[in-house]
Amino acid sequence: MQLWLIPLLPLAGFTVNGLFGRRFSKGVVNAVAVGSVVLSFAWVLKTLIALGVLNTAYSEHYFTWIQSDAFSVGCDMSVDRLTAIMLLIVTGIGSLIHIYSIGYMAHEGGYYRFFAYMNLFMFFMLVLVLASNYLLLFVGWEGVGLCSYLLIGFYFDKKFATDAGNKAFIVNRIGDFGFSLAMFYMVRQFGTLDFGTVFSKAPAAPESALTIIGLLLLLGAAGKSAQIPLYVWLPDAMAGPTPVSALIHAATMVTAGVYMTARSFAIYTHAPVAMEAIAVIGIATAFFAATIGMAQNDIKKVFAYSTVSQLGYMFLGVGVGACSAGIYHLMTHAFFKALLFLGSGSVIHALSGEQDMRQMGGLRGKIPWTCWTMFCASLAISGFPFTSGFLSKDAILLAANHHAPWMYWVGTITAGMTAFYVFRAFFMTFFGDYRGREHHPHESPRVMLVPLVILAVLSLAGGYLFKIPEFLGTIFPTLEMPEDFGLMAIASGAGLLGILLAYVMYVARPGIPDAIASSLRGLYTLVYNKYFVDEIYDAAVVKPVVGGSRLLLWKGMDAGIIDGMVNGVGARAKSIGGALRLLQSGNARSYATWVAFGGVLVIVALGVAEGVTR
Amino acid sequence: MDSFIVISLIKTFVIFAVLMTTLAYLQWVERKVIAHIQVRPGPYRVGPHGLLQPLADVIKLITKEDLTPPYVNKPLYLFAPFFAITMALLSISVIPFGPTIEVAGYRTWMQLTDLNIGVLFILAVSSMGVYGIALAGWASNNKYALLGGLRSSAQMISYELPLSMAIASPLLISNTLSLRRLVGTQAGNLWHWNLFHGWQYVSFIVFLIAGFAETNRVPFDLPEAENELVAGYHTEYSSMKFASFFMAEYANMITVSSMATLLFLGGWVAPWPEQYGSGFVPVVLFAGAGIIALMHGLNPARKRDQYTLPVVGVIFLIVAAVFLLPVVQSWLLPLFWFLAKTGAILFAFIWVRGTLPRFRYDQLMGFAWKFLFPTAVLNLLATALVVALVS
Amino acid sequence: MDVILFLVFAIIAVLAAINVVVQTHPIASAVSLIGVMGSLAVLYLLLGAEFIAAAQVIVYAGAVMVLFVFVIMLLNAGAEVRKGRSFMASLLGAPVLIALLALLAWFVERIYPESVGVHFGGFTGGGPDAIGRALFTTYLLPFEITSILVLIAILGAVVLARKEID
Amino acid sequence: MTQVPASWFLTLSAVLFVLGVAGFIFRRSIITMFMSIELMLNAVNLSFVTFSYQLKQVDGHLFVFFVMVVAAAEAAVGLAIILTVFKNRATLNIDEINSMKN
Repeated sequence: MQLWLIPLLPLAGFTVNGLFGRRFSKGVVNAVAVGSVVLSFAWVLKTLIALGVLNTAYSEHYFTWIQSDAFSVGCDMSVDRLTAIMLLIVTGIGSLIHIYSIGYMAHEGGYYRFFAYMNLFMFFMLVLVLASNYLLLFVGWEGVGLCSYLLIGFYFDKKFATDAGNKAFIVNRIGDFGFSLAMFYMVRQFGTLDFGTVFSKAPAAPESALTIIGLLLLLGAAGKSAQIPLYVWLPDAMAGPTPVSALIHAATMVTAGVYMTARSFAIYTHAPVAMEAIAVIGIATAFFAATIGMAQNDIKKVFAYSTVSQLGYMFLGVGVGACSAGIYHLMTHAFFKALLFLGSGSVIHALSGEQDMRQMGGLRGKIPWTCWTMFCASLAISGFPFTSGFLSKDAILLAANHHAPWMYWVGTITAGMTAFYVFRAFFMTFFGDYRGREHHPHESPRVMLVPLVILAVLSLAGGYLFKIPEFLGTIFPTLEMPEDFGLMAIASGAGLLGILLAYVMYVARPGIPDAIASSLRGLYTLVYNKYFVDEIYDAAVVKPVVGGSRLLLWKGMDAGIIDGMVNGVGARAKSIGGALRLLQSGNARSYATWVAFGGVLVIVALGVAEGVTR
Repeated sequence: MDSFIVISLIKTFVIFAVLMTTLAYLQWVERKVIAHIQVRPGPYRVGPHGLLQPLADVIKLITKEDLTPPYVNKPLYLFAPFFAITMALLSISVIPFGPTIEVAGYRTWMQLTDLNIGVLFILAVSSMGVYGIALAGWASNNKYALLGGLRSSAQMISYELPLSMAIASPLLISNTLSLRRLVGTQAGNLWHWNLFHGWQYVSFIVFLIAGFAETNRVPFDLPEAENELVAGYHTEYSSMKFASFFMAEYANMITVSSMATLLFLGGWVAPWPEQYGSGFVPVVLFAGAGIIALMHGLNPARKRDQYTLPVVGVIFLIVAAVFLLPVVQSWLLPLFWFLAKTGAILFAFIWVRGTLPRFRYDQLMGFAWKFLFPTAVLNLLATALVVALVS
Repeated sequence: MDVILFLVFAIIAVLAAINVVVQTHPIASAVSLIGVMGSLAVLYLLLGAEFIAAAQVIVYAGAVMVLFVFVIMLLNAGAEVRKGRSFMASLLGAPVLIALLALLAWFVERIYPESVGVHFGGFTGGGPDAIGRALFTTYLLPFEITSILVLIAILGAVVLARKEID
Repeated sequence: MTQVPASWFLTLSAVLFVLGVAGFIFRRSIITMFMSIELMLNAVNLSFVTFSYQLKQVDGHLFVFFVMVVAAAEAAVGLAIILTVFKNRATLNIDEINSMKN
């Protein structure tokens, strides 16, 4: 079936563009980069059609990667229904965003570099999704992290961009540390990293081991998917180009944590503590990020916190045992959040780089396509009835209610806040009077609008096209729970209330927000500054680590002991060399004589050895 | 064992004698042909139509003062011409002129010795030939000679590559390095020759061009370009030492021609089988030549021709008659075909000398490296591909 | 017959090799070295190494040594001047050489006391077909690597020997 | 005695090798030193071929072949270096080419 072709096509694109892109025209770079991803998408479609219903996983073995005694890791890839969904999301949305990037990046420098990194990202993401064991998944996991770092720091001449890249990379290290430990523990416990074997052995393993593994995996997932306490990197990651935010930091990479926890479901079902931790972290993140999102003025920051919050929903879904609901939300979120980012990118593009919503307004008439596609996405994310976002969010909330009612209520409040801040952003951008400086906001080119329209359709109707819970019924246990229209009505009512509130505050009575902000100054400052989490982390973690490193590791360990050893060796070598230098007469014939002398010695030694053996 | 040595000695003697005569008369042929190309009679005084001119030349060269100039490096100065002629004659020893013959009950090959690696042997020996020229140029202690020697060594090394590459292609087809078996694989008729059968037109032409350069012949006679270098590497040589270089050049020409015949033109194989009358070709040719000579003798251009032409005509007729004798036909016919083919190529050598100007030195090297060598390599690759696909 | 052949060419080889070392003029050394190589080629034939014998003459005598002669002529290198000295070489040189020769000879005699006899035709596996077969099967990788080495050497020689880069 | 002992070949090889070493140590001209290296290589080749004869295997010939190719490459590069050295220093005496000292 040639599964390897799926990731290798983008890799080929990366290789070609990375090596020769500098000499290519933009058309050729486009053709290579977009073509490779679209071909990959086509190959995914062909493969999935050929594989049919996929009741059982289909896997391919390529070669044994690591072999050590009984432990062996192969380069294996497999496709089951979960993978199939992820493949479609990654390659499908990836293709749309690549097409969009043609228009968005048209006037940027480092054009080929951007597309090369994007293709490399696609490669690693597909490896991550297709991997059939944890180690190969980890390869993709680290690879997407690398690409994320590269693309966040794409404008490497700007300090904040490179800082944001570093932050993302370092925070992710903490999560990856947890992931690595989890893998070590798995090797110790199960003797393998292969999904199938691990999951079949999991029920027999002691619960404590599974809990430890589960919590460590959760740490990894929290890093990659920006959950409390490791979410801080994602808002800063918006320093990258907007298509990157859409592809990596909304639709695909950040959902890798959700995918990984869902994939490890067999472990979590036997580790209820770890599972509860997922749910709690998820709901806490969802609520917490939503509150921050309400007070942000940078359009991309709003959506970044929204992403963190929505990821929290997905974790909540997985944590309460409704994995399929979590994956369902993962997919719909990929549609509407990608659309929101691409739409905001279109706005930014229209305003020549302006990101502050206070400098926008009234753009509805000037960029109508962007406006109305974003409206669709906003409806979807708000859980407006019968949009796809409504379907997936409701599935999660119902499952949460089934698990613990307080989670449902917190989730519902969060849903209301979500609707509020999304529509706040929408109204501030498109309604009211134009407050910006750019005189001629222009609609984006068609190559950017087409992906927007496709995603808008998917945001509204995607939930009906792909009925994920039914589809994943073979993999994850379906939760038996009654359809509760009352709860559904409350949740969507909260959303509608949020929309209404946003309309009143930002369209009907524009004076209200300032009044609220000044009356609740303390709270507003706290939220506006994101609860000072960055500052707290800085004081509590970064400063001590840096200070300790400087004093102990650098001055004491490195300069004192290691350098001392090296310098000492060097000094001894120097003095010995000084003595041996006398042999270096600079006369080649002397050297030749020494070589011949050495040859004689070797022969004598051989003779002695031979005499001994005889 | 003893008979082997005796036969070998006899063969050596015969081949040496014939070869030396041929070398001398090749010079006469060359002068005659060039003269006719330039519309002049050529050697005419010594003997009828200058036929005794080679003899006179030999006497002249032997009796000339053998001068050793001062300040030469004497051992090498003496060694160089000896080495050149030795190497030139050595390569003849493995060239087969015809199939096995039976003389007085002894079966033997018309060849001094056959080597498994005959082709390699000839390449090796011809690659040694460069020393004669290079050392002669150096030992003469003369700047013109030195320049000539330098030029020739560079030229011969350069052209050895396309030569080897061109040789490799027919070897791929014939799948042997023995010259004798090489001919065996081309037996039959015209269409079995490597030239036609293997589509070796390119390598044949490359071989000839590189052969011209290897033998330092026009248009590649830069080492002895007289208007630049006096006489090149043999400026300081006289008498028999000069003659050695001279003979070496002609012997090399014969070697190259024979190699071309063996590699590409099927050696002593007739162009079409004997049952279709190829055996009568020499008879017809010689008889025709004899009749023409007799007819010219009837109304001679000069008075002397009244006697000489009929004599020549009668000799030709006798030769034609000899070709009809069944006893000698078995070995004379292959020999005839071999000599005819070799002679045709030798004629091409002379023809080119009569018509083409000399190259400039940088053109010469550029031609070898930038055109001839890549062409030969491409041809070799194509041949290898075809051979691999067909077999 | 074989013994005579061996002795004749071995003596030629040794004499020529001594001449290589003794002659002060490079070109005399070069010509002597060609002599060594030629006689070694004959000995190779005696040992049944037809292809190697031909390659010895073509590659060594016909190409490598021509290059040497060419360079000597190009530089017009004269007899070497006895200028400068190596203390080490003059002090240790001769004893080391004698020791080396003695040891090597001792080894040969000790390890090959009942040595096999060499006679012409005793080994026939050294033809071009056998070499080619081994070269393109067992030794394919070394062969390809060597070809790359030669390519690098050509480039290196061109870079080193060309005129100043302008 | 119609056969030549193989040890004679090896001894000849040893003698040639030692002569090569002697040339390398005692000669002062770079070119002659270079030729001494070739002499040593030839000596080694002779032992390879002898071993090949003794073991009735063709492998020794292959080694000789590779040695030849390497020697050819070495000669090309080495002579180019000699040319460059001569161009820069106008001498071929190894004892005068010692600027690596100090």
